[in-house]
Amino acid sequence: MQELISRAKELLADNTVARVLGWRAGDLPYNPEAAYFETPESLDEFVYDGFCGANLSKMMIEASKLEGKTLVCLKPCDTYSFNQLIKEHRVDREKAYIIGVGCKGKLDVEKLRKMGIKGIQKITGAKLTDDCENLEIETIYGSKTVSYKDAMLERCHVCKGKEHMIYDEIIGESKDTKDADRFAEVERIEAMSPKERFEFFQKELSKCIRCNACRNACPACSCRRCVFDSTKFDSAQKANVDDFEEKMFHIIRAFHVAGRCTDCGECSRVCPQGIPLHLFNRKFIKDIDQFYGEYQAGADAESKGPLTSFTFEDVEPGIVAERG
Amino acid sequence: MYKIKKENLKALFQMISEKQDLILPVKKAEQTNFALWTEDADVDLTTLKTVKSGKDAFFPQSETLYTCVRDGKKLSVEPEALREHPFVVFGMKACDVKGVEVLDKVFLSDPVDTFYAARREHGTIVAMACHEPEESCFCKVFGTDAADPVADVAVWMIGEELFWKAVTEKGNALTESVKELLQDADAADEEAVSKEKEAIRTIIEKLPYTHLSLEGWDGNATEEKFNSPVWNELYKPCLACGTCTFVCPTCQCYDIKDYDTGHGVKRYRCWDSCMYSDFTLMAGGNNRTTQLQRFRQRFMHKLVYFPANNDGMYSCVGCGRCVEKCPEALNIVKVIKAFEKQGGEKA
Amino acid sequence: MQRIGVFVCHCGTNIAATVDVKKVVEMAKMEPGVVHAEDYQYMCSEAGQSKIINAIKEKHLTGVVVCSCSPRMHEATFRKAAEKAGLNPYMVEIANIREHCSWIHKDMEEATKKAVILARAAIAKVNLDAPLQPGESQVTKRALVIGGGIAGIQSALDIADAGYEVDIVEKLPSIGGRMSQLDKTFPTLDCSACILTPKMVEAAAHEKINIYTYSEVEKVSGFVGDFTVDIRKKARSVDMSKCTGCGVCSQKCPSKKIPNEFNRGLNNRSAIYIPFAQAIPNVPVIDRENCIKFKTGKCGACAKNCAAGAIDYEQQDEIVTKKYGAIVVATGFDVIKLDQYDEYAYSQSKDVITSLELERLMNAAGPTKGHLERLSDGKAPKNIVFVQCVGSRCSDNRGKSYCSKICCMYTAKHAMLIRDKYPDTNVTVFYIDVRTPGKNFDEFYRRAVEEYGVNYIKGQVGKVIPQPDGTLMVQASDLLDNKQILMEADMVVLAAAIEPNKDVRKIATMLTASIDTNNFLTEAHAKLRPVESPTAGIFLSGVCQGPKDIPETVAQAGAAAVKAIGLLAKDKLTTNPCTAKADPLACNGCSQCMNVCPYGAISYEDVQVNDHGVRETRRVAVVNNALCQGCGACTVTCPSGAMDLQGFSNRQIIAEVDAICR
Amino acid sequence: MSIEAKEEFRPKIVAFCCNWCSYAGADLAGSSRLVYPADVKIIRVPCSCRVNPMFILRAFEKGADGVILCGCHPGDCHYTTGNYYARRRMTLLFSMLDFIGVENGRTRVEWVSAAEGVKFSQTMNEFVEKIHSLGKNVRLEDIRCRN
Repeated sequence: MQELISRAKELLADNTVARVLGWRAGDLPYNPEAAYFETPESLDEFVYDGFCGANLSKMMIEASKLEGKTLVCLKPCDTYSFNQLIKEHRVDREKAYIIGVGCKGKLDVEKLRKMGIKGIQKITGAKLTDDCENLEIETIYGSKTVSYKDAMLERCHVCKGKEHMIYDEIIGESKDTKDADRFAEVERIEAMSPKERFEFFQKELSKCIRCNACRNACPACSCRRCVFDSTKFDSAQKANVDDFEEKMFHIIRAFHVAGRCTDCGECSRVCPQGIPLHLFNRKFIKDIDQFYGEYQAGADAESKGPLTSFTFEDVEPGIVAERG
Repeated sequence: MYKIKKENLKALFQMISEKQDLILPVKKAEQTNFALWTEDADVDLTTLKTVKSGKDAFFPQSETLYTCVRDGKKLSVEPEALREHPFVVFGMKACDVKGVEVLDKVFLSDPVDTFYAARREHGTIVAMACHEPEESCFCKVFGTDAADPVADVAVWMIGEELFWKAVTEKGNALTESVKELLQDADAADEEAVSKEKEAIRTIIEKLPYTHLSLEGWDGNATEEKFNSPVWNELYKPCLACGTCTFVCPTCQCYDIKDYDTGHGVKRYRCWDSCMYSDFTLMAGGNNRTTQLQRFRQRFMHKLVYFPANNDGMYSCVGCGRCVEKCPEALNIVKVIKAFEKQGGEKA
Repeated sequence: MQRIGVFVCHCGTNIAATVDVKKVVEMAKMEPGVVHAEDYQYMCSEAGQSKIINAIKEKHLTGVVVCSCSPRMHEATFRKAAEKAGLNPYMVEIANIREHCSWIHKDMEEATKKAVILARAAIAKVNLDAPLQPGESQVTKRALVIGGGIAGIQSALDIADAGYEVDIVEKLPSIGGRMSQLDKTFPTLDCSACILTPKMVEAAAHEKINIYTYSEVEKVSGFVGDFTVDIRKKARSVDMSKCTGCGVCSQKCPSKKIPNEFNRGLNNRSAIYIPFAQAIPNVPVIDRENCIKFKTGKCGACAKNCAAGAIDYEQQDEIVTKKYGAIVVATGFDVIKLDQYDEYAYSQSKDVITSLELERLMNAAGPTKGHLERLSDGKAPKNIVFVQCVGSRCSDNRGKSYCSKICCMYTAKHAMLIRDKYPDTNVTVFYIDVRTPGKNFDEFYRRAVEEYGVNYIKGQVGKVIPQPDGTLMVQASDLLDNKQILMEADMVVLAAAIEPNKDVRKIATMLTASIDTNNFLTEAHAKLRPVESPTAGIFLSGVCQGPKDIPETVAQAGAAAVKAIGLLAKDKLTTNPCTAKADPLACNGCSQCMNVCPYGAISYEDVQVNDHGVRETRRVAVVNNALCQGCGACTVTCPSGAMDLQGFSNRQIIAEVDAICR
Repeated sequence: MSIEAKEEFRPKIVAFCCNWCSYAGADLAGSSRLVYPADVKIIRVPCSCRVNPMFILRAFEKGADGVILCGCHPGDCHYTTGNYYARRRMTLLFSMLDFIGVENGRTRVEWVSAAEGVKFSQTMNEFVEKIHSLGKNVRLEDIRCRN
């Protein structure tokens, strides 16, 4: 982190960049927030640790409109989103100075809460310079040691790898934290009967409060005006009127990002109701891989997406019924 | 005071729900929210904070106001019936109850919101003391005592028993209706409850936000706070999602919309969020066009405008849900602290 | 709110017999926006149209719904009527209660219910209609004819005679097509070459006609009035401007064992060759696959012997890109492959031949110089059996379901010619039915039976068995006498089914012209627009549209030409106003729509916007209305719904869905 | 409306037909008097690629029991490539609907040319039969006042 701060100060000082987009230390051990730093002094509040899960690429849409370059800290998986945004002309590569920051997996405080940990006062072991094997947590109700892995966000268990897809320089070490099959959960659901699947999603989606956090956090959902906020499709934004409508919102959202979603996992991370929204995106990704060949959105900034291209021999929609 | 063994709670819930609807924290797909009790509901009284507060019981996320039915070229209007069936909300915390007090200020003052008033009239609140308060809690800042909730009935969950104290007339009536399941509490029980209260208060003193200062936040601070440059940076990570407003026990803004049923229209209202770009959008445009303005609106409303109109009452109760749920780790505490810090720097 | 008039057509009894039109009127009156509804016997009639016109004027209608036949039939009619009354023609919607309702449902109550719903959907759509203004596009005054057979030649000549430039693209080295392979033509027995050659010469000599032989259409873009076509001129390896057509090269060519396609492979040709004597252009082509020079680098005999120095081994394929206003497809036909019909021993015996091969055997310029002889031993056949409907009118999937139409007549011709020239030859024809509709056709067939003694047997041939002595044993059934026949023959002639040229699918795809399951091009209307493709600016000439004989082909070629001329005569076309349109305030500038646009109609511009007080420069999509054809691919690709299709807007389609589902 | 005999299930079926092939195919089915159930209601769209997944979901939301999309055969699209995009979109959408437990028989894509009146009618007969076998689509619950 210190290296990152010093480098940022240098770049600010020599006017290479006009501002730094990173994280500011929070007032609890686990709640840093995304922030801009415009002076070297302000960087004293800069923090980068296991709780800096937010994907900052989407903020570069606004930052691209500002005067001068913005130094942005992107984790390996964030760089996929950035590439995809370049492809869609939503960010300006020339306005970004990308520091690829190291990542050893990002943490989910909800996971700690699920373990019954509450009254958190201090957490050690979450710095990038730590070995990130265990977390020591002090709480009002006593101390606990938790395996780092057990507190990781879902997305880190299916890590896309420690390589940055786009960057100007890299600071800090990364670790491939993958220890699960990306499609295992999708496959588990596919194996259920239609009735079980319906019930599973009904149960999950009935929790949805239409806060739109999933959409607003999603780097692929970069629409200036979402269809669900406009009258273009006569679609509701603020409340679901019937249970199909709440499904419709999530299906359409996943459909609109199909072939563009990099599987960054922000949707599931931000959902206040813990709905595994990434399952929708993964399902599309799995189908795309299977039907049209493996495709990773954001691996580059040029290729045509799977839904804006085709081959003469594509499978017919009937495959869905045939597959059973 | 009465008591009941934890193992008999199911029988208690059963008995309540025979005559009334019973709404209480139920775990579904790993999340706990207030929901209607059913035989097979996974009741969860240990999770301190339900994701959404219990305000839905009185002010649902969406509700029909009236229905227009079209028959040929004739239209008829059928107003939605007001709540008449009694119900019990079980397991609200002191802060949530305080939240209802805030809502009362809005919906029960003139002009009275009849839908809300009917629910308030027919609803009985059983509030539960907070056994183990958490780091995001700051109810004490707003004068709430989490150890001794003020509602129709107050309950404490200690060990294998639940202690029950009726506070109001409604509370007495409810107590009467389930009395056969309740045992009288003795002096030792009273002692246990006092100890529990003490323990809760001790923990609360240790919580990081308990001593948050609200100095400078009152109904007279409009100009100073509104024009502060602090907002310029503060709002930036805000996603403009509605999480904070939808989990908040006091947010009361709603939108009114029409749903085309194919044979007419249902006019319904649903929660709105001041974080949304079309909040208060009118035919002539929007008076808040930037996220900065919308973000500022939320906190100014909670800490300045509301107290200005309601004898100094804040419309934040310190439940800490926004602290836990904001996807970008922004919240009202950070706002208050940012102003405090800026003030300190100035001085 | 619109003021909508609903007009329900009885279509005589076509609709009114199954749909209670009064009820539809009554129900329509209940719908929002409807201020007028009435029914009439024939809405498309003059009187019906004036009802619409009067109602628009009197009731100040802003939208019209006509419940009638398919919009493909009368949408244009009713739009014109609306226009006459001063209403924007795009404020008219059709509820198809005939093809999609009264004609397919029997129960009156059910059909009426459905008609009401269809009307309701159309009313819902009109409620959201907006007036549209068509634009204009230029017409390139030149036609392209694909295929240089009699159909293509005739179309080209007719268009050229009207004063427009025409290009013919023929993939073979010479124009002439199937007709040039025929010997005589029914029912007049004219010599095919004698009547075709003058046409070929006329086409070649016509100052308005430009012929690209040994060339293929490679790419087509654009739309009616303004097609851009890439034509691949395959390397002929002979300089057309130098060649005198003397033919010495072919004589000197050492590679002479190549099956002669023109003679259906019944004899051989050299690697450098002119396909037939009357070929146009009379210039040889080197078949590079079989040329020793191209295969080994050695030889060069043709170049050495060419006095004109016309041989050019270095010649390359050339792509010519030209613009056309209209395209006539005249790709013709071939006979089917017979590998599915092994029972006729076609692959086992040289003496089992197809009728087209017989044409070549009987032609004086053919492999036997016109002597009818067995290909196995050169002897004159004494007993010839004709088998009809080989692969035609098939109910299984071995052959074609349709009647090839020409076989009955050419078989009668063949039988007659053989009996005429070789009276001691016995000719037997096995048929399922003899179909002879056409001027002088039945008379012709009867002459074959009555005057020439051709033995017609109604029945099917089950099997042809080659015998050790070289003869053929024919097993057949006689359906009229109800008996099995075993018959000795020394030649069997199969009337193989005809099918569209195998390249037509590729061409249809390039033209976006629709095609049926048999690969025949689809006409815009089976009866009323038989020579037009549903794709504007594409016209159909000859067998590519369906089986037909020479006079029919020539007639259709002329008709296609007239349609093309009608198009070329216009200076400008009005364009379809149902084009895509981007809302600059909702557009993300993400380029996804551009990626799926088949016409390159979408580009991006940086524009200044005022988005509810936020002023900024944004990259937004802009649609070129002249290029956009209104498919709507972009509208679905656009996640924000910024891109919408005028006339078929998102909200309109949703309104229709709602109206149907409610 | 009280003591009526239990009504026979009449499914609501929306058929999106492209203007150039399938709508014409449906016209041909009509002019050839090829009967199919009146439950099918056709919406004309310029091309199968005009059909937004939202239209299909909307139909289900409003109570449709089945939705079928008909377009030109691949390779025959009037606009060259529209049905190829539609094919990918619908494959993914149908797969997703199946994933969330909507029976996969309720959605279908069929390529019907202008000459295939018989196929159009057959397809509609088959589809209606299929929907009959699946029964009524899950009635959508009004969740506005769920709590």
